Amino acid sequence: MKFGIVRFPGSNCDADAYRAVTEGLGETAVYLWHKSRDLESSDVVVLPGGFSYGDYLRGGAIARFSPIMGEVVEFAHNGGLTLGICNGFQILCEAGLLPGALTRNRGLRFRCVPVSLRVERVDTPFTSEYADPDVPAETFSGFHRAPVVQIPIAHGEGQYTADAETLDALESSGRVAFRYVNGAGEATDAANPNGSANNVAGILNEAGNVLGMMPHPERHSIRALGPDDGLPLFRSLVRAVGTS
Amino acid sequence: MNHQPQPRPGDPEISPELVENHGLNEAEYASILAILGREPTYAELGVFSAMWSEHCGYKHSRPLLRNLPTESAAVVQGPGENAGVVSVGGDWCVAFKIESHNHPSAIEPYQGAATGAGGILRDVFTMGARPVALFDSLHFGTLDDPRSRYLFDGVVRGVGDYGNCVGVPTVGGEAIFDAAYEKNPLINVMCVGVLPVSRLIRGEAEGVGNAVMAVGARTGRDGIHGATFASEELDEDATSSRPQVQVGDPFTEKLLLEASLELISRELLVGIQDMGAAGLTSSATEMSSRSGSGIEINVRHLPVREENMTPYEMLLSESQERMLLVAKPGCEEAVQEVLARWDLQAAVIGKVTDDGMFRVREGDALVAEIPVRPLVDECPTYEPEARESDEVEAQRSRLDEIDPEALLEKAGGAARALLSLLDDPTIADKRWISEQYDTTVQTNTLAGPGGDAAVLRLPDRTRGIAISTDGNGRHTYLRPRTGGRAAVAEAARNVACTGARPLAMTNCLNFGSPLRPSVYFQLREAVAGMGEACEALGTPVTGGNVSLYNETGGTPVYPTPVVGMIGVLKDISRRVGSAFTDEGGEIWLAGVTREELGGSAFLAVCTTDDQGNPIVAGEPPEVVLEAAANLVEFLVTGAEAGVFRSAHDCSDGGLAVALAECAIAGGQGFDVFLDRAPGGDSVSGATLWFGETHSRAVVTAVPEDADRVREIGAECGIPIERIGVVGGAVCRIEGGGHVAELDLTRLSERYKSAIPGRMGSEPVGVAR
Amino acid sequence: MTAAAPGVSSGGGSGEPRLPVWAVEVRVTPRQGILDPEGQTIQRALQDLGYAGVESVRAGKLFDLRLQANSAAEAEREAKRMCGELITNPVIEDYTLSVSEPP
Amino acid sequence: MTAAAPGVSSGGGSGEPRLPVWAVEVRVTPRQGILDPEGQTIQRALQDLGYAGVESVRAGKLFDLRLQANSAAEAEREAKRMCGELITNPVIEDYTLSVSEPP
Ligand SMILES: Nc1ncnc2c1ncn2[C@@H]1O[C@H](COP(=O)(O)OP(=O)(O)O)[C@@H](O)[C@H]1O
Ligand SMILES: [Mg+2]
Repeated sequence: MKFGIVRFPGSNCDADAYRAVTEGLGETAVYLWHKSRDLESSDVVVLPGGFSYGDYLRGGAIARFSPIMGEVVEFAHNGGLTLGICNGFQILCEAGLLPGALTRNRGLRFRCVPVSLRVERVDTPFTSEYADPDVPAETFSGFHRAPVVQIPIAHGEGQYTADAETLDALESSGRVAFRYVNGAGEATDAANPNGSANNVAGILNEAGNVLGMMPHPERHSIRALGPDDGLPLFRSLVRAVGTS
Repeated sequence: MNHQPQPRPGDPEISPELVENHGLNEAEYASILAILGREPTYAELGVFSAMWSEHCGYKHSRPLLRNLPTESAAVVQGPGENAGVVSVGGDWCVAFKIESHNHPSAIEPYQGAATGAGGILRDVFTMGARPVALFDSLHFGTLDDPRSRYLFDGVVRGVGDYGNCVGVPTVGGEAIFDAAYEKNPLINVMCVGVLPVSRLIRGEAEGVGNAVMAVGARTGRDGIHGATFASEELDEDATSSRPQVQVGDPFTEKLLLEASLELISRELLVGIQDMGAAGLTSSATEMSSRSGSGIEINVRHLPVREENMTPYEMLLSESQERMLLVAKPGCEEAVQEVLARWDLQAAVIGKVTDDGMFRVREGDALVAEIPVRPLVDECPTYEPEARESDEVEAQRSRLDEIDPEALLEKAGGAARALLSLLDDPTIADKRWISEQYDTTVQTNTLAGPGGDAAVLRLPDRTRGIAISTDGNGRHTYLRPRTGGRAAVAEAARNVACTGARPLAMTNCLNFGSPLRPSVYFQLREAVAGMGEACEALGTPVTGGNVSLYNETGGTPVYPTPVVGMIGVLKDISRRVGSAFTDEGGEIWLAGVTREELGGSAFLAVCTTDDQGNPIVAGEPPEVVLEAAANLVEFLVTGAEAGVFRSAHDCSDGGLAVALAECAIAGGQGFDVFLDRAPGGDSVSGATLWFGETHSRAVVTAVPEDADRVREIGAECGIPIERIGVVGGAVCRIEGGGHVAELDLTRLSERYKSAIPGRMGSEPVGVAR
Repeated sequence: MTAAAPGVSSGGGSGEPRLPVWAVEVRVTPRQGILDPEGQTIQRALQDLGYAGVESVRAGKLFDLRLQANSAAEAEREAKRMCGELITNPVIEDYTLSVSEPP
Repeated sequence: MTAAAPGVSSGGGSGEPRLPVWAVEVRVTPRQGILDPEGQTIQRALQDLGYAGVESVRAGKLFDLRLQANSAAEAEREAKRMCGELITNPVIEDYTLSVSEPP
């Protein structure tokens, strides 16, 4: 099982994703250089956080033109499991693999805080391990969802924005994967750290094989450093690859 | 070809006025004539001016700094390099340094702070270390002042955006708000990096004929004479004479960082240095001075951003994100390849020579030829008159007639005073700042901002380092020697609170004009005090930065030595935090409390004199060096033994504030009785609650460990007493004839809303 | 904030006299000689995308204001004061502005 | 990157024919319906400073390009392609542009 972690010149969570996979999960990871056109037969492709090309214009605006992205787009179109975290989410939107855009945080400030997320779906390749066998899953719009997890955010441009039609489509097809919530699991305005529409923290593409999320599961994937609520996401991917 | 540099067409004539405008006095100019044996060219004058500025030449501080201890078994690289390096065990070393960007930030807070962070990052990665942490020590005017809010807002965004983009977590710092810094804020940034000892590289230019290369951003006209500017006092409205503001480009910095580390690990370089203050001039001459070589460059080969730049401008530009490197013979191409991989360009601009000369050509024309040694190492130094100001002496004795209890009454009683202190932005929660910083990128952060010191995991995954920056301008103002000692002692005990053993330190000396006898006195005394504490605590100084002329309109800032301390944690699983977490845990106070209310936050925040000004008076708490060392030993021993469940030192606001901070951090109330505190029965109530006597800490332990706590105290020579228990939703303090019973939520609310409440919920625009 | 009806202040219900509304466009650019990393990266990216004819890119900011004022001249004066006080940072930025009747 | 002399391509030393250079100003604004927290913040701040007549502020971006092209029309076509491809994100932004001879 091999995770390919794309390195853009300004990626800075690439090493964190690498460690989450190798140290936290005990699986194999390779770095994929942005100028390369080879995914090195990775089972999962991760677009990590950072500032891919400085991102002075817009997060991800330039990254989507890099050579590796051609391969990533094709991989994703062919059903390959693709995870974009933070800047990776921005890139996925810019590249058209996910709908909408990420704009400046409502408060206009960079924010680095742990946030509570509701896992809206536990029947996806990215979230199956969040299903708690002992707790009967609630249902929400017909989809199973899991309780609240703690995962940090660290971004200045994470306000998920899309037109009403797109949002409706995302909601009605259950493609919101994570939502910002308060401790009680409610998606309130106060629990929304950046002003995202519908408290959206992460979304899936139509086929369900591409996930973009602003929070950083890779930062909460190593026991020795504290909470490890991000690890089930990576474990889910291992399971998904193993059973496919 | 000419054998002597000739004036370049268009150069101004060298006149006494021009010399003076370059910040050089007559005697200094005479030395230049003697060194050159002729009149300097305009470019040469610029070079001397920059290298002999206070910032580069340490004119007024070098003689004082000589007395600081700089050696220990752990020190791998002491002062004189881009950054200090210490061994932290195993194969691993830590490179670290602090630097000021005070004047640029006073003009343009966002870019000033951003480029400050950029500069210190380069100092660390040019040692071969990967930067793992930034710290920012900030001093501003009070937040009632709109300009101070604007500066504070801009600086925090600047540090944040830069560090966040480069991917280095900012894990701690300080933020002090005091009218003394209103016109002249202090922005000090510290960077810490980690390297395997085999990667260590220095800023050297060795090997005749080796290529000298300029890498990174192109050179523009920005920051010309920045070093000289940093060595003058801030002029209220001399906008025109200010150097062009430098704009940071963190993306290019990130490329430089990765490329440099790759070049170093592939062993392609002889030496590497940041083009920081005094740009190309200082990097080229310092590198060759360290190696006893010479260096020759041709400015025609320097990549520039603007047209028609003169050699003078190219030599003195402080454009950011540039580095100078010396390649190993035959490695130029490999160097170019690595840089190309990172989309960076490098230009060979010259070569190493062996004649001890800094030689600059523009095409065929020789524009400068200066012997390196005297230029770099023989900057004239001064030890001007030092005399304490009468005003300070008067302030010190002012408290003699005042009864502390009367002051406490005037402050509205103990509970009121405690709430006021928690609401003081200097003491209050700093989350408004630290949440704008990425604190967890690189996944090493075990303890970010909020505790006594930040703790990071080292690559071996068992060891850690703890970092803290500290200083107390108010104490230093009242008694500079004590303030110097205190900065070191406080930083060391903050590090020790986590269980880490303090190892070495860097420092930034932020003072007014040394030409003022009262300021030079402060500088001399503070440095001496720092040195004494370093000796006593076994924490040598591996480098630092001196920022003088921090004054406006003839009023200097408080003398503010800032210490950045590094400690080593043998086993990260034994790390101790400051929060009260265990309900039922017993609270102990370590260290004696003395009647020392002078210079306290209590006086400054809770009391006013007849004119309505905060009282900054009295003798600040003495730093008993033996007690300081013993407390460190106590904290480290208790942590390593796994006995302490929490540890937090007493500093600003004294014991009452320390207790409240532990409670707020842990979400647990407490019940304490202070009269039992060591020395508690012989001090006033006000002092018992709010005095800032050094070498004290609040620790907690489970009741079963009570005997162990006593034993460790006895072993380490630290008087300790059990003063209460953790638990509940109420914070109850009784002692010295006063009682306060406050809801934890109320305390917490005060503490957390102080800064956001003053800053508003939205960014402050560009207001001035 | 809903924009006022073109050319007319939204006023209060209070029957105050309504001032005409002006559209002010403020164009902010980095000062000469000031590094412009955003412009530079865009230029490089455009060249990489094959737009060889791009000689330079400067990145700036744009503000569209709607201002009540008695005259275009007054709107311009006010807007200039706002620029000096808040909207631009004269240490590193230059600006130009133009006043027109709102579309 | 040194800027070309106004109006003339920097060309190569290769004696290629020089194309005229055009100044293109691109004005990018948030699309209707997209939140503009920066504009709102500035508006509130201006009102706090006593500028009561500020009815609305929209914050956008401005890009000044220098483009080599055979004609103004060609420069405009090229610039539009650049905007569509890179400079703007149509999900959240609108733009207008104007071409002129460089000053
Ligand atoms: N400017 C800042 N940036 C980041 N963290 C800060 C800043 N100021 C304070 N902090 C953090 O807040 C906490 C409290 O700071 P301080 O009151 O100076 O602590 P202490 O008195 O123990 O030195 C520390 O963890 C410190 O790192
Ligand atoms: Mg402390």
